[in-house]
Amino acid sequence: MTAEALKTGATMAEGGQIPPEAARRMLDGILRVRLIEQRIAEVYAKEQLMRCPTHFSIGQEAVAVGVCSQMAKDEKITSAHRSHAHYLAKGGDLKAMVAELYGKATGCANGKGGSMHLIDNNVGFIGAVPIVGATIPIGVGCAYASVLKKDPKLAVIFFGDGAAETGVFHESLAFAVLHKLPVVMVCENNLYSVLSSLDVRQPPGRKLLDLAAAHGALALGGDGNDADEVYRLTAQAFAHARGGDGPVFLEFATYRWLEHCGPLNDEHLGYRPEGELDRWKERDPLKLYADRMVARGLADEAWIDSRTAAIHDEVEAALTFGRESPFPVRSELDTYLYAS
Amino acid sequence: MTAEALKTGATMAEGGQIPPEAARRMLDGILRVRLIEQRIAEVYAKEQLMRCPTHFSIGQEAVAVGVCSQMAKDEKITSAHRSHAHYLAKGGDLKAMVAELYGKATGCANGKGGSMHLIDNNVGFIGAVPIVGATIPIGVGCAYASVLKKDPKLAVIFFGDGAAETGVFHESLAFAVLHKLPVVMVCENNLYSVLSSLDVRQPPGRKLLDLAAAHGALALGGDGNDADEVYRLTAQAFAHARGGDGPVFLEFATYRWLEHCGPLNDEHLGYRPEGELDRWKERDPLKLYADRMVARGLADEAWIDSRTAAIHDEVEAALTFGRESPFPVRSELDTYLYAS
Amino acid sequence: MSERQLKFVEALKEAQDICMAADPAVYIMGLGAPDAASIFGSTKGLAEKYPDRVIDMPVSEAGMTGVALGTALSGMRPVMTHIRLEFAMLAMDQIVNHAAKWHYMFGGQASAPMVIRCVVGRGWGQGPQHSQSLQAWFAHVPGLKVIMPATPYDAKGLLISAIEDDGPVVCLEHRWLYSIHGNVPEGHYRLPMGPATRLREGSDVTIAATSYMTLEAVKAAERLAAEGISAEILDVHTLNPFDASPILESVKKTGRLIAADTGCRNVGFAGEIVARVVEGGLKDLKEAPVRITLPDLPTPTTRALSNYYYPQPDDIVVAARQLMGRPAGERQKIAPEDFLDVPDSSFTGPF
Amino acid sequence: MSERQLKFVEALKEAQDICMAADPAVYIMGLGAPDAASIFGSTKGLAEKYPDRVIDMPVSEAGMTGVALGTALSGMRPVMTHIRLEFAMLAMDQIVNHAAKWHYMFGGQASAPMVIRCVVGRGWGQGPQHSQSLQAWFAHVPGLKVIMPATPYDAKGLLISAIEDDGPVVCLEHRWLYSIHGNVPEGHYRLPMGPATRLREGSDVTIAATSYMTLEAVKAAERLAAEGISAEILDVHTLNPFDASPILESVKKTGRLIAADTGCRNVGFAGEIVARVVEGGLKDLKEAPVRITLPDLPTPTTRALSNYYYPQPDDIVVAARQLMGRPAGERQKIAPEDFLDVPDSSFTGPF
Ligand SMILES: Cc1ncc(C[n+]2csc(CCOP(=O)(O)OP(=O)(O)O)c2C)c(N)n1
Ligand SMILES: Cc1ncc(C[n+]2csc(CCOP(=O)(O)OP(=O)(O)O)c2C)c(N)n1
Ligand SMILES: [Mg+2]
Ligand SMILES: [Mg+2]
Repeated sequence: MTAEALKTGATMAEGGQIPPEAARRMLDGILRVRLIEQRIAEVYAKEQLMRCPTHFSIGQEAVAVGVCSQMAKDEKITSAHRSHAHYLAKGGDLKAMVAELYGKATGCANGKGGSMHLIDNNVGFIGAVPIVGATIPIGVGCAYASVLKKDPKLAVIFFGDGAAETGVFHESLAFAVLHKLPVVMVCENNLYSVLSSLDVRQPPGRKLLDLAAAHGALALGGDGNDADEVYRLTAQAFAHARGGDGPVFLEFATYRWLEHCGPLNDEHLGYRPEGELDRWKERDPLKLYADRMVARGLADEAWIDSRTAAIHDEVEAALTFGRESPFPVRSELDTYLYAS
Repeated sequence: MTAEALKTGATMAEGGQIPPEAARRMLDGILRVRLIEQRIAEVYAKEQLMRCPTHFSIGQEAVAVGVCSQMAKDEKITSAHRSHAHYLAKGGDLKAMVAELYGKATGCANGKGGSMHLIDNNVGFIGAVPIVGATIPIGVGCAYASVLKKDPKLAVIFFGDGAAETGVFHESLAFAVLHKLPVVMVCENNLYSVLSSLDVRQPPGRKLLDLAAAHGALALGGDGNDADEVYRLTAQAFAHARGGDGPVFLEFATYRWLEHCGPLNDEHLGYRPEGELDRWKERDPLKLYADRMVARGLADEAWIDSRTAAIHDEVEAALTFGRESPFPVRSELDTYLYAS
Repeated sequence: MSERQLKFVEALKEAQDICMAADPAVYIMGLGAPDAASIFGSTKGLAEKYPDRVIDMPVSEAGMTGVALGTALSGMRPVMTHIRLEFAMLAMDQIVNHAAKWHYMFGGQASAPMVIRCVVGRGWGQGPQHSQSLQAWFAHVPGLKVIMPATPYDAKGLLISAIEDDGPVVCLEHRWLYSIHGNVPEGHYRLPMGPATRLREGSDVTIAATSYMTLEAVKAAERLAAEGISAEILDVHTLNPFDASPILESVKKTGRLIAADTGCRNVGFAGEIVARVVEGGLKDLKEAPVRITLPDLPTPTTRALSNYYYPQPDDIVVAARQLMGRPAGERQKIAPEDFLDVPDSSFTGPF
Repeated sequence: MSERQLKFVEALKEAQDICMAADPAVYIMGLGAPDAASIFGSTKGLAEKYPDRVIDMPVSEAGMTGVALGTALSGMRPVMTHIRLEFAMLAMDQIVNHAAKWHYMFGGQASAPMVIRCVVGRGWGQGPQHSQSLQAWFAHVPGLKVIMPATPYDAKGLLISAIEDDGPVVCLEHRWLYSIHGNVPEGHYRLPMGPATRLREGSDVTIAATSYMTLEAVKAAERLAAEGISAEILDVHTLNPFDASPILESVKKTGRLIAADTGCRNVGFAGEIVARVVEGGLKDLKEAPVRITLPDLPTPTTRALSNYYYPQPDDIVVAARQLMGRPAGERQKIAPEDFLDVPDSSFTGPF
């Protein structure tokens, strides 16, 4: 799956320049997610105190940022096991996320969830869970509720190429088309489901874009490592969905750099073809975008350095917050079994 | 969903004449299924002794017959809740079916199954169950087993338009395409799932044929009330699947005459638009085909009368067999819990 | 309290009607929910009254349950309805992995007010895939509430409680209860999801029963009374959370327990009743408790076998006699051809 | 019998290897089954040895279980493997409505020889959706056999029995057993799916346990022995069909029962153990049986809570003391930050 292959699948929004303000926000967002995740991965591996299965998004940040940077706070998103980038890009509270990884009472789920169960209602991040595909219908339900309430609001669902193999993906998309729901499904096709490559899971040459289009959705695909392309396609998708024209399926080609679950590299496992990781690293979404921004004169080294420093401080503060926060006390074991 | 609408969806096999022998076998088959079902419906309603939920196929016989008449005994089929026509067309034992409806020990499932659980291993009818969609993957597994054994054999799966809404339909079709399995999925689109019309279940204008094609299957659709059309499309499908070119999705437009479940008419329920049933009855697959055969000089009234009489005798004998067969004895309650 | 008589199915419908009238967030989704058959009449007229809130759906139980959950997380109160429990089996991931745990696993940040109604089928050859009574499963899942009303009064009161509850509730409705009549007050009332209700007072033997087995227990108790055995009946209408205290209290008095459940035996709900009573009241027990359940077999379709598959009031009577140290006595004869596959004579095929 | 020591996970692998070598109909299907991680090593090397018979699949558990069932009906013997039990939840329809009932509902005309392996997760923050131990569900379904090996010897012997069985078998494997060592003979042998095995003889209290709780029981029994309390341990490795006779026999001797299960409490398997013992041996019981189970809560992710969620050997010790009429004694202190979220120190994140 290359970005080129995707382009042939559907209309490509070739576009003009992204407005400077938006572009700068994107670069900042990508940089921030990258630095946060890198630092967390480091700490995770070293301390062994963030004791929960953790799936990093390093290498895939442009999708999260390109999509979420165009959303209002009260527009909602769902995600799955690999949700840090979506959570952060949507504006989720960093301290609460880090504390959640440390299993602390101040965590976004009070420690009961961990990395695979992030939530931040304040910014419309309504939840992520690690059962592949599960949040697709839940996200559609979110949009459906808005329609039932006669106040249609966009909902965005993030998931991977593996999730596109689930029955509920099809059931949900068909329902969204049937009811013309304001849903945008964002599929990050990173070529793998755990260690399994696409060829043992999906028919060769069969395009997810064609499938989605056959369901009756608007289907758009492009290069997920090019933030501008993500931005443009997303803009088109949002205009469609917000305008009441029904759901959109967005597929972005991208690539995961670290192991499927955990903070380390995994080239020794041998499931990635020789050189593949390097080739994708050459298309680092951060570097690509930073270079472009510099070329456009919208950013320079000094700006990047100052943002880097600021983000560094932010992460360290969040890590300190997480470390120093109290654990939930034993009596919290049975709180929140039932809502009332 | 009209037959015309389907045609536009995919290649239509326009064809020459069906060979006389095959054509006569089809007319005979359609006549036989029709007469058997009509008689069973009558008896079911009157006696109230076939005490199990029973879904009649009256009006849809041409699909079952057109497809099954081209299958070898050791090529297998699965079906669902509405399976009488498939069972009979595949050569399933009539006496065993009638006895099953009566709940007798001589039934094809020893009375434990009833109308919704038919089986006849001798003719490759490996089972029907009433959980919508369930036998789609099971049928695919049947084909997959043949491939694993390096002796690929065609498997055919019958299901309805409702079943095409299930997640497993998509999961199964994708897997069949991935492994290029010799599977033909036959969707009888009779416009309804119980009393629910297509418009509350499937997006308007969205074609199942396009969906199947997007999955990578060969997708063919046509008039399910025209036995010759069923025959020709099936021939094309079988050539493809048997030839190792992968799965085929066949969609036939057809119509159910009786109530969803049970032996009666149901126009009083009001879910069928005014005149719809009548229009479809004008396109009665039996009458259409009988007329055409007469026109082709391949059948005449005398032949039809004699077949009618013979089938009549066959059904009455089966009914007598069913009525006179013993019930399973109490100790059979716990046989066959475990296989050994 | 009014003495108005309603059918169980009418009570279910009225509960939904009242909740829908009171709260625009309540809506019904289910295959055929708005159609002429209206889930055996349990949603009858509601689609006409609330045209936007009784919603048909594709045959996509897994996805649609996820959609319903998504709406619940967004302020709606879906009532997802399955005309057979088996169809909910497709949606176990959404019900058990997600809906049941959402509130807990997100530290109380969100809640999932939704009701999942499942009809438990029986008779007229429903067979292996249209008759399973899997309350044991749902009751085993922390975070789900599980109700099984046995009377029209309870059907209405419990279903209102369920719809108004802020978490997921599974409501299992036995098909053979749909046409029974009972006193149902007008207007809004709740029966809290809580301890078992005493339906009959007695002193010799405690019968703790669920759903349709409660009705069978009533029939048995009448026969037992004629023999001089006084049975106390406790209807367990809420299986999760399960408060067994009224059963323990009753056994303190009677010293004898029959646990009668509509499900299978191994790791079934009757076993939980027994375990609770033994844990809390071993010394009260004069005799070993008796479970009346389905055998551990799939449901056979032919009535020649299902006649012997379903426990009868007679089984309760015999068990009670034996607990009292009396001879088991003659058993009622059941012939293979008997029409025990319908609850009453008004019931004809195909369902 | 050889004294060869193998890990539990190696025993699982060897069982599959032996069955695949013996019968070309046996094949493995599972997400990642042929990959480098090989389901925590339990399919290690098999893809290289049997390249056409260790098959990866799309994330389509429902469909793929149906496909596996279809192959089983056509003469194959699939071993469908889920790296977490929760993923099998997507396939409940195929497992329960179809595979479990196929042989029965078609009057014995066909059979479905298939094994469904599910790893039950625990620790390192597996949390609410990666740690459920739902043996109660499977054991409640007629037609399914259910095994939970607790030792390497049993893992191999039971899994061979399961693969060679002509019907569907669910094999639940606790993740924390994977690296324990034990005696495992070479070559082919079966441990029949049958009555509980006595792992330790004792006279004061019977501990009937499943899966990882059997290991905890062994630890508890050692501590109890030091206090002069003699515990007999019965490992329930086959939960369906469940033959409780060895437990009844043991309780006849000890008069005291602790039922320890890895699942939740309400309608869980521990309750079934209690119910069986009471039905068959009420008079033998000197004290009310005690259940040691998970509380009826979802699994919390943080170890600060999961430390208190999982029962410890200490809980068994305290229960035994109380059954013996002794004071409960001091409880072992558990601090929120303790690393009770790993079975041993070799275990590091992310899993
Ligand atoms: C229903 C289900 N099956 C299997 C798994 C195991 N699993 C965890 S993550 C994952 C990979 C999913 O791949 P994809 O959707 O492409 O996401 P990615 O990890 O590539 O971001 C799988 C199979 C699961 N969590 N849920
Ligand atoms: C999973 C599931 N959901 C719902 C049902 C109830 N049901 C029985 S038959 C049927 C209609 C299915 O429609 P279709 O597949 O078009 O078949 P038809 O009855 O038209 O032949 C439904 C929804 C079921 N049996 N299984
Ligand atoms: Mg992926
Ligand atoms: Mg239909």
